[in-house]
Amino acid sequence: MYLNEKYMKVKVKYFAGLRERFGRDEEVLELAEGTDVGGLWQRLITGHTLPDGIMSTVNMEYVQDDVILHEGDEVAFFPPVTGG
Amino acid sequence: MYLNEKYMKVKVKYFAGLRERFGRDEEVLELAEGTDVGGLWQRLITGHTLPDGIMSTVNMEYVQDDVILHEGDEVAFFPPVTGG
Amino acid sequence: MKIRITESPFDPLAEVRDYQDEMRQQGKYGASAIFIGSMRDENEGEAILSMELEHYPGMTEQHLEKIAQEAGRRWPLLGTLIVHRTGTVNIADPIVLVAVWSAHRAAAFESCRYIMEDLKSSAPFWKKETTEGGQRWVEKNTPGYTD
Amino acid sequence: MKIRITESPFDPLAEVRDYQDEMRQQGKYGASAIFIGSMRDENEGEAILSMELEHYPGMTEQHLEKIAQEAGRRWPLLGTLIVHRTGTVNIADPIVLVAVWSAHRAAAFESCRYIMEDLKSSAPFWKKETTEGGQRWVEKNTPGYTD
Repeated sequence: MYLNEKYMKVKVKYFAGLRERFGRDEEVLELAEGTDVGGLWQRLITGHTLPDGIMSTVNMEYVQDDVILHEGDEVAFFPPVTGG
Repeated sequence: MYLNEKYMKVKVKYFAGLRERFGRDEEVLELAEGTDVGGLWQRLITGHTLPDGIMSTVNMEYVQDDVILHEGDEVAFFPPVTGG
Repeated sequence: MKIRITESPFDPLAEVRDYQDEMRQQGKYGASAIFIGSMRDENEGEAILSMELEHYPGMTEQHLEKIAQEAGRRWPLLGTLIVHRTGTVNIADPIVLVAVWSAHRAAAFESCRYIMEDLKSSAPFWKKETTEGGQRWVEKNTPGYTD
Repeated sequence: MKIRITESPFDPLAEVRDYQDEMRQQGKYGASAIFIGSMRDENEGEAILSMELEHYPGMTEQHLEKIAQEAGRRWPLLGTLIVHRTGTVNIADPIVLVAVWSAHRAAAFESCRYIMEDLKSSAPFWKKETTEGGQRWVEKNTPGYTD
Protein backbone atom coordinates (compact mmCIF):
# COMPACT_ATOMS: atom_id res chain seq x y z
CA MET A 1 0.00 0.00 0.00
CA TYR A 2 1.18 3.48 -0.90
CA LEU A 3 1.06 6.20 1.68
CA ASN A 4 -1.00 8.42 -0.58
CA GLU A 5 -3.61 5.72 -1.41
CA LYS A 6 -7.07 7.09 -0.67
CA TYR A 7 -9.65 5.32 1.47
CA MET A 8 -13.42 5.34 1.68
CA LYS A 9 -15.95 4.05 4.16
CA VAL A 10 -18.78 1.75 3.15
CA LYS A 11 -21.50 0.16 5.25
CA VAL A 12 -21.83 -3.59 4.75
CA LYS A 13 -24.96 -5.54 5.74
CA TYR A 14 -25.47 -9.29 6.01
CA PHE A 15 -28.76 -11.17 6.04
CA ALA A 16 -30.13 -14.60 6.93
CA GLY A 17 -27.54 -17.41 6.90
CA LEU A 18 -24.71 -15.00 6.05
CA ARG A 19 -25.59 -12.80 9.02
CA GLU A 20 -25.33 -15.83 11.28
CA ARG A 21 -22.12 -17.02 9.66
CA PHE A 22 -20.40 -13.64 10.06
CA GLY A 23 -21.87 -13.19 13.52
CA ARG A 24 -22.94 -9.61 12.78
CA ASP A 25 -25.66 -7.87 10.80
CA GLU A 26 -23.70 -4.83 9.68
CA GLU A 27 -20.37 -3.05 9.94
CA VAL A 28 -18.54 -0.09 8.46
CA LEU A 29 -15.38 -0.98 6.55
CA GLU A 30 -12.59 1.22 5.26
CA LEU A 31 -11.57 0.24 1.74
CA ALA A 32 -9.08 1.51 -0.81
CA GLU A 33 -10.75 3.69 -3.42
CA GLY A 34 -11.58 1.74 -6.52
CA THR A 35 -12.49 -1.43 -4.64
CA ASP A 36 -15.36 -3.27 -6.31
CA VAL A 37 -18.02 -5.56 -4.80
CA GLY A 38 -15.93 -8.67 -5.51
CA GLY A 39 -12.90 -7.02 -3.89
CA LEU A 40 -14.93 -6.25 -0.76
CA TRP A 41 -16.00 -9.90 -0.57
CA GLN A 42 -12.35 -11.02 -0.82
CA ARG A 43 -11.55 -8.70 2.06
CA LEU A 44 -14.24 -10.51 4.09
CA ILE A 45 -13.19 -14.05 3.15
CA THR A 46 -9.59 -13.78 2.10
CA GLY A 47 -8.81 -15.24 -1.29
CA HIS A 48 -12.36 -16.28 -2.16
CA THR A 49 -14.31 -14.80 -5.05
CA LEU A 50 -18.02 -14.01 -4.55
CA PRO A 51 -19.87 -17.32 -5.02
CA ASP A 52 -22.80 -17.58 -7.45
CA GLY A 53 -25.10 -18.39 -4.55
CA ILE A 54 -24.55 -15.06 -2.82
CA MET A 55 -26.56 -12.05 -3.99
CA SER A 56 -25.14 -8.55 -3.63
CA THR A 57 -26.68 -5.10 -3.64
CA VAL A 58 -25.29 -1.57 -3.56
CA ASN A 59 -27.64 1.07 -2.22
CA MET A 60 -30.48 -1.48 -2.36
CA GLU A 61 -30.06 -2.33 -6.05
CA TYR A 62 -28.83 -5.72 -7.25
CA VAL A 63 -25.31 -5.53 -8.72
CA GLN A 64 -22.64 -7.73 -10.28
CA ASP A 65 -19.31 -8.14 -8.47
CA ASP A 66 -17.43 -5.73 -10.77
CA VAL A 67 -19.37 -2.67 -9.62
CA ILE A 68 -16.98 -0.08 -8.12
CA LEU A 69 -17.84 1.16 -4.63
CA HIS A 70 -17.93 4.75 -3.45
CA GLU A 71 -17.71 6.57 -0.12
CA GLY A 72 -20.92 6.13 1.85
CA ASP A 73 -22.28 3.22 -0.21
CA GLU A 74 -24.42 0.65 1.52
CA VAL A 75 -23.50 -2.84 0.36
CA ALA A 76 -25.41 -5.99 1.28
CA PHE A 77 -24.63 -9.68 0.86
CA PHE A 78 -27.23 -12.40 1.27
CA PRO A 79 -28.25 -15.91 0.19
CA PRO A 80 -31.04 -16.52 -2.39
CA VAL A 81 -34.26 -14.87 -1.30
CA THR A 82 -37.16 -17.05 -0.11
CA GLY A 83 -40.08 -14.69 0.43
CA GLY A 84 -43.66 -14.89 -0.74
CA MET B 1 -92.97 -40.09 -45.85
CA TYR B 2 -93.86 -43.72 -45.40
CA LEU B 3 -96.86 -44.62 -43.30
CA ASN B 4 -94.78 -46.87 -41.08
CA GLU B 5 -92.08 -44.24 -40.41
CA LYS B 6 -91.59 -43.84 -36.65
CA TYR B 7 -91.66 -40.56 -34.81
CA MET B 8 -90.11 -39.26 -31.59
CA LYS B 9 -90.64 -36.20 -29.46
CA VAL B 10 -87.78 -33.89 -28.47
CA LYS B 11 -87.80 -30.71 -26.45
CA VAL B 12 -86.03 -27.78 -28.14
CA LYS B 13 -84.81 -24.72 -26.23
CA TYR B 14 -83.59 -21.36 -27.58
CA PHE B 15 -81.55 -18.76 -25.73
CA ALA B 16 -80.59 -15.09 -26.02
CA GLY B 17 -80.84 -13.66 -29.56
CA LEU B 18 -82.19 -16.94 -30.96
CA ARG B 19 -84.96 -17.02 -28.38
CA GLU B 20 -85.98 -13.52 -29.45
CA ARG B 21 -85.72 -14.38 -33.16
CA PHE B 22 -87.91 -17.47 -32.81
CA GLY B 23 -90.27 -15.69 -30.44
CA ARG B 24 -90.30 -18.62 -28.01
CA ASP B 25 -87.99 -20.12 -25.44
CA GLU B 26 -88.89 -23.77 -25.88
CA GLU B 27 -91.19 -26.16 -27.70
CA VAL B 28 -91.73 -29.89 -28.17
CA LEU B 29 -91.28 -31.14 -31.74
CA GLU B 30 -92.18 -34.43 -33.34
CA LEU B 31 -89.39 -35.68 -35.59
CA ALA B 32 -88.81 -38.74 -37.73
CA GLU B 33 -86.59 -41.27 -35.98
CA GLY B 34 -82.97 -40.93 -37.06
CA THR B 35 -83.11 -37.14 -37.35
CA ASP B 36 -79.84 -35.52 -36.29
CA VAL B 37 -79.18 -32.05 -34.81
CA GLY B 38 -78.55 -30.55 -38.24
CA GLY B 39 -81.79 -32.09 -39.50
CA LEU B 40 -83.71 -30.55 -36.64
CA TRP B 41 -82.23 -27.13 -37.50
CA GLN B 42 -83.33 -27.54 -41.13
CA ARG B 43 -86.83 -28.27 -39.91
CA LEU B 44 -86.71 -24.94 -37.99
CA ILE B 45 -85.27 -22.87 -40.85
CA THR B 46 -86.13 -24.76 -44.00
CA GLY B 47 -83.21 -25.49 -46.25
CA HIS B 48 -80.52 -23.88 -44.05
CA THR B 49 -77.70 -25.86 -42.46
CA LEU B 50 -76.70 -25.07 -38.88
CA PRO B 51 -74.41 -22.01 -39.07
CA ASP B 52 -70.96 -22.04 -37.38
CA GLY B 53 -72.09 -19.23 -35.11
CA ILE B 54 -74.86 -21.27 -33.48
CA MET B 55 -73.92 -23.62 -30.65
CA SER B 56 -75.98 -26.75 -30.04
CA THR B 57 -76.37 -29.07 -27.07
CA VAL B 58 -78.18 -32.35 -26.49
CA ASN B 59 -79.09 -33.09 -22.88
CA MET B 60 -76.88 -30.16 -21.81
CA GLU B 61 -73.72 -31.41 -23.56
CA TYR B 62 -72.20 -29.63 -26.55
CA VAL B 63 -72.62 -31.64 -29.77
CA GLN B 64 -71.83 -31.48 -33.49
CA ASP B 65 -74.71 -31.34 -35.97
CA ASP B 66 -74.41 -35.02 -36.95
CA VAL B 67 -75.47 -36.32 -33.55
CA ILE B 68 -78.62 -38.46 -33.87
CA LEU B 69 -81.53 -37.49 -31.62
CA HIS B 70 -83.62 -39.83 -29.49
CA GLU B 71 -87.06 -39.77 -27.91
CA GLY B 72 -87.13 -37.39 -24.94
CA ASP B 73 -83.88 -35.61 -25.76
CA GLU B 74 -83.52 -31.96 -24.77
CA VAL B 75 -81.86 -29.99 -27.55
CA ALA B 76 -80.76 -26.36 -27.25
CA PHE B 77 -79.58 -23.82 -29.82
CA PHE B 78 -77.89 -20.56 -28.87
CA PRO B 79 -75.40 -17.90 -30.03
CA PRO B 80 -71.81 -17.77 -28.69
CA VAL B 81 -71.79 -17.54 -24.90
CA THR B 82 -70.74 -14.28 -23.24
CA GLY B 83 -70.63 -14.98 -19.50
CA GLY B 84 -67.95 -14.25 -16.93
CA MET C 1 -66.04 -27.76 -4.53
CA LYS C 2 -68.89 -25.26 -4.59
CA ILE C 3 -70.79 -23.87 -7.57
CA ARG C 4 -73.40 -21.19 -7.02
CA ILE C 5 -75.61 -19.31 -9.48
CA THR C 6 -77.36 -16.32 -7.98
CA GLU C 7 -79.90 -13.86 -9.25
CA SER C 8 -79.14 -11.50 -6.35
CA PRO C 9 -76.01 -9.36 -5.93
CA PHE C 10 -73.21 -11.20 -4.12
CA ASP C 11 -70.12 -10.20 -2.16
CA PRO C 12 -67.14 -12.13 -3.60
CA LEU C 13 -64.79 -11.50 -0.68
CA ALA C 14 -67.41 -12.70 1.80
CA GLU C 15 -68.01 -15.80 -0.38
CA VAL C 16 -64.28 -16.56 -0.33
CA ARG C 17 -64.11 -16.12 3.43
CA ASP C 18 -67.15 -18.32 4.10
CA TYR C 19 -65.95 -21.07 1.80
CA GLN C 20 -62.45 -20.98 3.29
CA ASP C 21 -63.79 -21.09 6.84
CA GLU C 22 -65.63 -24.29 5.96
CA MET C 23 -62.70 -25.90 4.14
CA ARG C 24 -60.85 -26.87 7.34
CA GLN C 25 -57.66 -27.31 5.34
CA GLN C 26 -55.75 -24.56 7.15
CA GLY C 27 -52.04 -25.28 6.97
CA LYS C 28 -52.50 -27.55 3.95
CA TYR C 29 -52.88 -24.91 1.26
CA GLY C 30 -50.09 -22.40 0.75
CA ALA C 31 -51.64 -20.62 -2.21
CA SER C 32 -55.01 -19.29 -3.21
CA ALA C 33 -55.79 -17.53 -6.45
CA ILE C 34 -58.97 -15.53 -6.79
CA PHE C 35 -60.50 -13.88 -9.83
CA ILE C 36 -63.40 -11.44 -9.65
CA GLY C 37 -65.11 -10.15 -12.77
CA SER C 38 -67.36 -7.13 -12.32
CA MET C 39 -69.50 -4.92 -14.50
CA ARG C 40 -67.79 -2.01 -16.24
CA ASP C 41 -69.57 1.20 -17.15
CA GLU C 42 -68.52 1.01 -20.79
CA ASN C 43 -67.97 -1.58 -23.51
CA GLU C 44 -66.52 -1.04 -26.97
CA GLY C 45 -66.49 2.70 -26.38
CA GLU C 46 -70.14 3.01 -25.44
CA ALA C 47 -71.55 3.80 -21.98
CA ILE C 48 -73.44 0.88 -20.45
CA LEU C 49 -76.31 1.59 -18.07
CA SER C 50 -77.16 -1.94 -16.96
CA MET C 51 -77.15 -5.51 -18.19
CA GLU C 52 -79.35 -8.61 -18.32
CA LEU C 53 -77.59 -11.91 -17.75
CA GLU C 54 -79.46 -14.88 -19.19
CA HIS C 55 -78.37 -18.47 -18.65
CA TYR C 56 -79.40 -22.08 -19.27
CA PRO C 57 -80.58 -23.31 -15.86
CA GLY C 58 -79.47 -26.86 -15.24
CA MET C 59 -76.79 -26.89 -17.90
CA THR C 60 -75.00 -23.93 -16.31
CA GLU C 61 -74.47 -25.69 -12.98
CA GLN C 62 -73.63 -28.99 -14.67
CA HIS C 63 -71.13 -27.37 -17.02
CA LEU C 64 -69.37 -25.35 -14.30
CA GLU C 65 -69.11 -28.49 -12.19
CA LYS C 66 -67.49 -30.28 -15.11
CA ILE C 67 -64.97 -27.46 -15.56
CA ALA C 68 -64.11 -27.50 -11.85
CA GLN C 69 -63.70 -31.28 -11.89
CA GLU C 70 -61.42 -31.10 -14.92
CA ALA C 71 -59.30 -28.46 -13.15
CA GLY C 72 -59.10 -30.82 -10.17
CA ARG C 73 -57.81 -33.60 -12.45
CA ARG C 74 -55.15 -31.33 -13.97
CA TRP C 75 -53.92 -29.66 -10.76
CA PRO C 76 -53.81 -30.80 -7.11
CA LEU C 77 -56.53 -28.53 -5.72
CA LEU C 78 -57.75 -28.43 -2.12
CA GLY C 79 -60.72 -26.19 -2.80
CA THR C 80 -62.64 -24.68 -5.72
CA LEU C 81 -65.36 -22.05 -5.56
CA ILE C 82 -67.30 -20.62 -8.51
CA VAL C 83 -70.09 -18.05 -8.14
CA HIS C 84 -71.86 -16.46 -11.11
CA ARG C 85 -74.52 -13.79 -11.21
CA THR C 86 -77.61 -13.81 -13.44
CA GLY C 87 -80.54 -11.42 -13.94
CA THR C 88 -80.32 -7.63 -13.91
CA VAL C 89 -76.77 -6.48 -13.18
CA ASN C 90 -75.79 -2.91 -12.33
CA ILE C 91 -72.51 -1.07 -12.80
CA ALA C 92 -69.69 -2.31 -10.56
CA ASP C 93 -71.70 -5.37 -9.50
CA PRO C 94 -69.59 -8.52 -9.23
CA ILE C 95 -70.50 -10.94 -12.04
CA VAL C 96 -68.18 -13.88 -11.54
CA LEU C 97 -65.92 -15.24 -8.83
CA VAL C 98 -63.44 -18.09 -9.26
CA ALA C 99 -61.29 -19.04 -6.26
CA VAL C 100 -58.96 -22.03 -5.91
CA TRP C 101 -56.73 -23.33 -3.12
CA SER C 102 -53.63 -25.48 -3.56
CA ALA C 103 -50.33 -26.28 -1.86
CA HIS C 104 -48.31 -24.27 -4.39
CA ARG C 105 -48.77 -21.13 -6.44
CA ALA C 106 -48.30 -22.55 -9.94
CA ALA C 107 -51.32 -24.85 -9.51
CA ALA C 108 -53.41 -22.05 -7.99
CA PHE C 109 -52.65 -19.48 -10.70
CA GLU C 110 -52.97 -21.87 -13.61
CA SER C 111 -56.15 -23.61 -12.50
CA CYS C 112 -57.88 -20.30 -11.69
CA ARG C 113 -57.05 -19.03 -15.16
CA TYR C 114 -58.07 -22.31 -16.76
CA ILE C 115 -61.49 -22.24 -15.10
CA MET C 116 -62.09 -18.62 -16.09
CA GLU C 117 -61.12 -19.19 -19.73
CA ASP C 118 -63.33 -22.26 -20.00
CA LEU C 119 -66.21 -20.45 -18.31
CA LYS C 120 -65.84 -17.50 -20.71
CA SER C 121 -65.76 -19.68 -23.81
CA SER C 122 -68.30 -22.36 -22.97
CA ALA C 123 -70.51 -21.77 -19.90
CA PRO C 124 -74.05 -20.99 -21.14
CA PHE C 125 -74.47 -17.33 -20.15
CA TRP C 126 -75.48 -14.43 -22.39
CA LYS C 127 -75.22 -10.70 -21.72
CA LYS C 128 -77.61 -8.10 -23.04
CA GLU C 129 -76.39 -4.57 -22.45
CA THR C 130 -78.61 -1.52 -22.02
CA THR C 131 -77.08 1.62 -23.51
CA GLU C 132 -78.61 5.06 -24.07
CA GLY C 133 -79.51 3.86 -27.57
CA GLY C 134 -81.36 0.77 -26.38
CA GLN C 135 -80.49 -2.87 -25.75
CA ARG C 136 -77.99 -5.11 -27.55
CA TRP C 137 -76.67 -8.63 -27.12
CA VAL C 138 -72.94 -8.86 -26.46
CA GLU C 139 -71.70 -10.75 -29.53
CA LYS C 140 -68.66 -12.50 -28.12
CA ASN C 141 -66.21 -12.49 -25.26
CA THR C 142 -62.74 -10.98 -25.64
CA PRO C 143 -60.06 -13.60 -26.21
CA GLY C 144 -58.32 -14.95 -23.13
CA TYR C 145 -54.69 -15.99 -23.16
CA THR C 146 -52.58 -13.31 -24.78
CA ASP C 147 -49.12 -14.64 -23.99
CA MET D 1 -50.52 1.54 -5.61
CA LYS D 2 -49.99 0.39 -2.06
CA ILE D 3 -47.09 -1.60 -0.59
CA ARG D 4 -47.24 -2.68 3.02
CA ILE D 5 -44.79 -4.69 5.13
CA THR D 6 -46.20 -5.84 8.44
CA GLU D 7 -44.76 -7.64 11.43
CA SER D 8 -48.30 -8.39 12.70
CA PRO D 9 -50.74 -10.91 11.27
CA PHE D 10 -52.93 -9.43 8.53
CA ASP D 11 -56.28 -10.28 6.95
CA PRO D 12 -55.82 -10.38 3.16
CA LEU D 13 -59.52 -10.20 2.28
CA ALA D 14 -59.99 -7.18 4.54
CA GLU D 15 -56.93 -5.54 2.95
CA VAL D 16 -58.41 -6.09 -0.51
CA ARG D 17 -61.76 -4.67 0.56
CA ASP D 18 -60.23 -1.59 2.20
CA TYR D 19 -57.98 -0.85 -0.76
CA GLN D 20 -60.83 -1.32 -3.23
CA ASP D 21 -63.15 0.93 -1.21
CA GLU D 22 -60.55 3.70 -1.49
CA MET D 23 -59.86 3.19 -5.20
CA ARG D 24 -63.03 4.94 -6.33
CA GLN D 25 -62.70 3.29 -9.75
CA GLN D 26 -65.94 1.32 -9.50
CA GLY D 27 -67.24 0.64 -12.98
CA LYS D 28 -63.79 1.15 -14.52
CA TYR D 29 -62.23 -2.18 -13.63
CA GLY D 30 -63.89 -5.36 -14.86
CA ALA D 31 -61.29 -7.75 -13.50
CA SER D 32 -59.35 -8.24 -10.32
CA ALA D 33 -56.87 -11.01 -9.68
CA ILE D 34 -55.78 -11.78 -6.14
CA PHE D 35 -53.10 -14.12 -4.88
CA ILE D 36 -52.70 -15.08 -1.23
CA GLY D 37 -49.74 -17.10 -0.01
CA SER D 38 -50.06 -18.61 3.45
CA MET D 39 -47.98 -20.80 5.73
CA ARG D 40 -48.24 -24.54 5.27
CA ASP D 41 -47.70 -27.03 8.07
CA GLU D 42 -45.10 -29.01 6.14
CA ASN D 43 -42.25 -28.40 3.70
CA GLU D 44 -40.23 -30.99 1.82
CA GLY D 45 -41.92 -33.74 3.79
CA GLU D 46 -41.13 -32.36 7.23
CA ALA D 47 -43.62 -30.87 9.70
CA ILE D 48 -43.10 -27.14 10.26
CA LEU D 49 -44.01 -25.63 13.63
CA SER D 50 -43.40 -21.95 12.89
CA MET D 51 -41.25 -19.66 10.81
CA GLU D 52 -39.15 -16.50 11.11
CA LEU D 53 -39.39 -14.11 8.18
CA GLU D 54 -36.39 -11.79 7.93
CA HIS D 55 -36.16 -8.96 5.40
CA TYR D 56 -34.02 -6.00 4.35
CA PRO D 57 -35.94 -2.96 5.63
CA GLY D 58 -35.82 -0.11 3.15
CA MET D 59 -34.81 -2.26 0.20
CA THR D 60 -37.89 -4.46 0.56
CA GLU D 61 -40.34 -1.59 0.16
CA GLN D 62 -38.26 0.00 -2.61
CA HIS D 63 -37.97 -3.25 -4.51
CA LEU D 64 -41.67 -4.13 -4.29
CA GLU D 65 -42.54 -0.65 -5.47
CA LYS D 66 -40.27 -1.12 -8.45
CA ILE D 67 -41.94 -4.45 -9.30
CA ALA D 68 -45.40 -2.87 -9.04
CA GLN D 69 -44.34 0.04 -11.24
CA GLU D 70 -42.92 -2.31 -13.85
CA ALA D 71 -46.19 -4.27 -13.86
CA GLY D 72 -48.02 -0.95 -14.38
CA ARG D 73 -45.83 -0.23 -17.41
CA ARG D 74 -46.49 -3.67 -18.93
CA TRP D 75 -50.24 -3.85 -18.29
CA PRO D 76 -52.97 -1.18 -17.96
CA LEU D 77 -53.61 -1.48 -14.21
CA LEU D 78 -56.08 0.58 -12.20
CA GLY D 79 -54.89 -0.62 -8.81
CA THR D 80 -52.06 -2.64 -7.27
CA LEU D 81 -51.81 -3.83 -3.68
CA ILE D 82 -48.95 -5.83 -2.16
CA VAL D 83 -48.81 -6.84 1.51
CA HIS D 84 -46.04 -9.01 2.96
CA ARG D 85 -45.62 -10.36 6.44
CA THR D 86 -42.35 -10.44 8.43
CA GLY D 87 -41.36 -11.70 11.89
CA THR D 88 -42.71 -14.83 13.56
CA VAL D 89 -45.29 -16.55 11.36
CA ASN D 90 -47.58 -19.36 12.51
CA ILE D 91 -49.28 -22.13 10.57
CA ALA D 92 -52.03 -20.92 8.22
CA ASP D 93 -51.01 -17.27 8.68
CA PRO D 94 -51.17 -15.27 5.44
CA ILE D 95 -47.64 -14.38 4.28
CA VAL D 96 -48.16 -12.48 1.05
CA LEU D 97 -51.02 -10.78 -0.78
CA VAL D 98 -50.88 -9.48 -4.34
CA ALA D 99 -54.04 -7.92 -5.78
CA VAL D 100 -54.45 -6.07 -9.08
CA TRP D 101 -57.35 -4.36 -10.82
CA SER D 102 -57.70 -3.83 -14.57
CA ALA D 103 -60.35 -3.41 -17.25
CA HIS D 104 -59.82 -6.94 -18.63
CA ARG D 105 -58.91 -10.33 -17.26
CA ALA D 106 -55.74 -11.02 -19.27
CA ALA D 107 -54.01 -7.97 -17.77
CA ALA D 108 -55.22 -8.84 -14.27
CA PHE D 109 -54.14 -12.50 -14.37
CA GLU D 110 -50.81 -11.88 -16.04
CA SER D 111 -49.72 -8.90 -13.95
CA CYS D 112 -50.67 -10.64 -10.69
CA ARG D 113 -48.57 -13.63 -11.67
CA TYR D 114 -45.72 -11.41 -12.85
CA ILE D 115 -45.58 -9.56 -9.53
CA MET D 116 -45.65 -12.80 -7.53
CA GLU D 117 -42.87 -14.41 -9.59
CA ASP D 118 -40.66 -11.35 -9.32
CA LEU D 119 -41.35 -11.07 -5.60
CA LYS D 120 -40.47 -14.75 -5.11
CA SER D 121 -37.22 -14.53 -7.05
CA SER D 122 -35.92 -11.12 -6.02
CA ALA D 123 -37.65 -9.40 -3.08
CA PRO D 124 -35.26 -9.52 -0.08
CA PHE D 125 -37.06 -11.87 2.32
CA TRP D 126 -35.67 -14.99 3.97
CA LYS D 127 -37.54 -17.77 5.74
CA LYS D 128 -36.19 -19.77 8.65
CA GLU D 129 -38.36 -22.75 9.52
CA THR D 130 -38.69 -24.31 12.97
CA THR D 131 -39.15 -28.07 12.82
CA GLU D 132 -39.09 -30.63 15.61
CA GLY D 133 -35.39 -31.09 14.85
CA GLY D 134 -34.56 -27.39 15.20
CA GLN D 135 -34.30 -24.42 12.88
CA ARG D 136 -33.24 -24.29 9.22
CA TRP D 137 -33.06 -21.64 6.53
CA VAL D 138 -35.22 -22.31 3.48
CA GLU D 139 -32.63 -22.69 0.72
CA LYS D 140 -34.61 -21.55 -2.28
CA ASN D 141 -38.11 -20.94 -3.56
CA THR D 142 -39.84 -23.47 -5.80
CA PRO D 143 -39.77 -22.51 -9.47
CA GLY D 144 -42.68 -20.43 -10.73
CA TYR D 145 -43.98 -20.75 -14.27
CA THR D 146 -44.45 -24.40 -15.14
CA ASP D 147 -46.24 -24.04 -18.44
